[in-house]
Amino acid sequence: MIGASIAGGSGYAGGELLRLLLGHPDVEVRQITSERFAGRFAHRVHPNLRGVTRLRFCALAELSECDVLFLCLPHGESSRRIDEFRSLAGRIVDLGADFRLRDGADYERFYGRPHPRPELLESFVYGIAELNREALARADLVACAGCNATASILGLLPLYRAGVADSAVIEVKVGSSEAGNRASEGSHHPERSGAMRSYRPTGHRHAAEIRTVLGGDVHFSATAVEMVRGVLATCHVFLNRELDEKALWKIYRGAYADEPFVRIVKERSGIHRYPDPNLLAGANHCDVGFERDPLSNRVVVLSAIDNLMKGAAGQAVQALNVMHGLPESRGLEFPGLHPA
Amino acid sequence: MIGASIAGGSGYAGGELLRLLLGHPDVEVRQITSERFAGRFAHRVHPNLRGVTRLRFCALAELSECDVLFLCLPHGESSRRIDEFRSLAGRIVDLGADFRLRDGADYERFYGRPHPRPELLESFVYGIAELNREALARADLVACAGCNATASILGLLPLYRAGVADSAVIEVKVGSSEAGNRASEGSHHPERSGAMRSYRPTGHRHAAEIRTVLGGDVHFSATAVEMVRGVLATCHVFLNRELDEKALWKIYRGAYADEPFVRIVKERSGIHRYPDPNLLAGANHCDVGFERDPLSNRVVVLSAIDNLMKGAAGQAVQALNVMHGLPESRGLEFPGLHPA
Amino acid sequence: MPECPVCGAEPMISDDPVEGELLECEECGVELEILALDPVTLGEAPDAEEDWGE
Repeated sequence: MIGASIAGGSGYAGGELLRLLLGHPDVEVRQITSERFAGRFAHRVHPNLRGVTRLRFCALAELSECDVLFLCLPHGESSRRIDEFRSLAGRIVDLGADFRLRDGADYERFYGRPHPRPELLESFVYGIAELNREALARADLVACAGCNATASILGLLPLYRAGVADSAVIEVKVGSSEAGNRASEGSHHPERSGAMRSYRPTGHRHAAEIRTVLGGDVHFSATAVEMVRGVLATCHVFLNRELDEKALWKIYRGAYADEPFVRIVKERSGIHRYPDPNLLAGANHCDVGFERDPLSNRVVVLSAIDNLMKGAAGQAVQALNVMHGLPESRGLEFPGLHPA
Repeated sequence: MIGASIAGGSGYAGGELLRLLLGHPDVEVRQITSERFAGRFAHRVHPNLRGVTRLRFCALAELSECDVLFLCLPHGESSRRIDEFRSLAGRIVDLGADFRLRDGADYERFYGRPHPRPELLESFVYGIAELNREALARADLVACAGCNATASILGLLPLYRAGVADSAVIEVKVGSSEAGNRASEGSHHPERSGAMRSYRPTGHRHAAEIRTVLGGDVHFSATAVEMVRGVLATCHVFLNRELDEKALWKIYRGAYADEPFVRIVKERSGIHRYPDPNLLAGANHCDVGFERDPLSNRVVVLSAIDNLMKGAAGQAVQALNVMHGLPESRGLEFPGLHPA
Repeated sequence: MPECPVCGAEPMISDDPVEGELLECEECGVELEILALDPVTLGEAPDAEEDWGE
């Protein structure tokens, strides 16, 4: 059995991770920390887990040794305390942003302060299995990708790997859970309900991540819409050559036919023609679709995930499975609900 | 008093128009037609008007003369019966798509059948007052713009008129009322609720309208989200020169400072920083905002409207006011609700 | 194996296919028609693109 603990388990990602790990046959959940809720039952903060576990939160200081330590801490915490965490666990999976970028300068530009441990950036493997399966299999330190970056990268990867993409304009539509479970002026229900908020029209942190992986000319915007879970990335890709629909199918099938969690969704009829995050709540799928613009060299690529699953906790458990040579779908079989 | 009738009054646009005309001090509503509901009270279909009017629907054949005839008919109907309608009213305001485009060939490409009266296309004035005020003041035949085109054009017009825009990628997020009040598989609540549907990733009819007005390289996509009324156009504009924030403010203030219905919304703090359609339900405003991307020559322009108001009935009443030399805001004073 | 003319996938053909038989491509959902046998060749079956309401 893999002994796993979660540092920073009172947030939405930590709670989703707890749900998945409790249901994973090869994992035993040791501890889950929260400074605010230390001593309280986990289900007080994660009500869906009432009766599923009698675990209580403990303080970070009480963390003891385990096989895998998942970090779901506020920005800057994991890089500040990384040595302490490495002394407690042979393997670390960080769901936060500290070790996602390869270049400290990028981190400073987007997070507004210098990276405390830039020398470690290289040793963390970026947690998208579809991108880094071999490296993940040998990794001890994993940095999960941001949710918006995960959706964008999985949507665009086949075109960029095939060398047919010139530039891309990406707009992600996201839900309110992406901002976490701390209340704020903006999350006050009478103000947030029905709102359509262009909260990041430019310069989003995830843009740096996407550029690190795909390279090239990537423009990024994010809009918050009436949704709790979910990301839909609408990517306008300008091709550098003529490609018809069949050639595009070939590129996407070639990249994803054998992937357990990426489905190609592109139908000519019916009411479910393209990826829709509404169908993926709680599931680890990334649905990808595309449509060729007959009037130009543009292909619109659509990529949908649940930001708390493939965009966070699901990606972390998938990485856990790869790191331990387990079947990649183990503990991640839930297919999502319909209708939802 | 202006005697006004509505041909095709049982849809959402017709109902919104009826609400506005009933509240307009200079207008007397004569008739409102519906083949399906002929003989029934208007409030049976438009429940918000119960107690506001005792008008009943009549059949199209019973239409008698009036000063202004508004057309809210299915595609193809107004062009097929235009001579009959012109014999009934000195002025016609068409809220449908038949006379929006200037070029019959475009119509055929996007609506799949030849235009029955291409020779009339030139005589209809495109109904966006901010674009065509002088022509509207002298017009007898007006074709209101499509809702997505209205939002996109008003967002981009200042940049294109200033000659600083190279190309644009536009994605509109729209509500379910845009598809009208006829139920379908796709509008069934358990399927539509919470859905995020990329129903038109490319080749949308509105793209042709936008190109007709702005010219140049315009790429268009539309996504239906969890919303009933509202359009938010997120336009990624690639500039052909270096412009800082102040220069952009100058362009937008220069174009819209004196406009009664276009507000520039761009704030550095607070929770209402950019245009949000949620605040515009029932109001005739088009809110426009922008954000310069520090990393490239991209400006993200945001434009929000209520598709049934500035995108349809509000635009028609504003055109009515301009055509009759009335104050443009008359009957259009409702400022929208907050919270909503 | 015959290819779907739209997406290039290899749709499952019944054991004893008949000319004119209709089948759906599992990947792109397009309706196909068996135009000829040995070798089995597929073509898109004519179906009006139904408007899905938006």
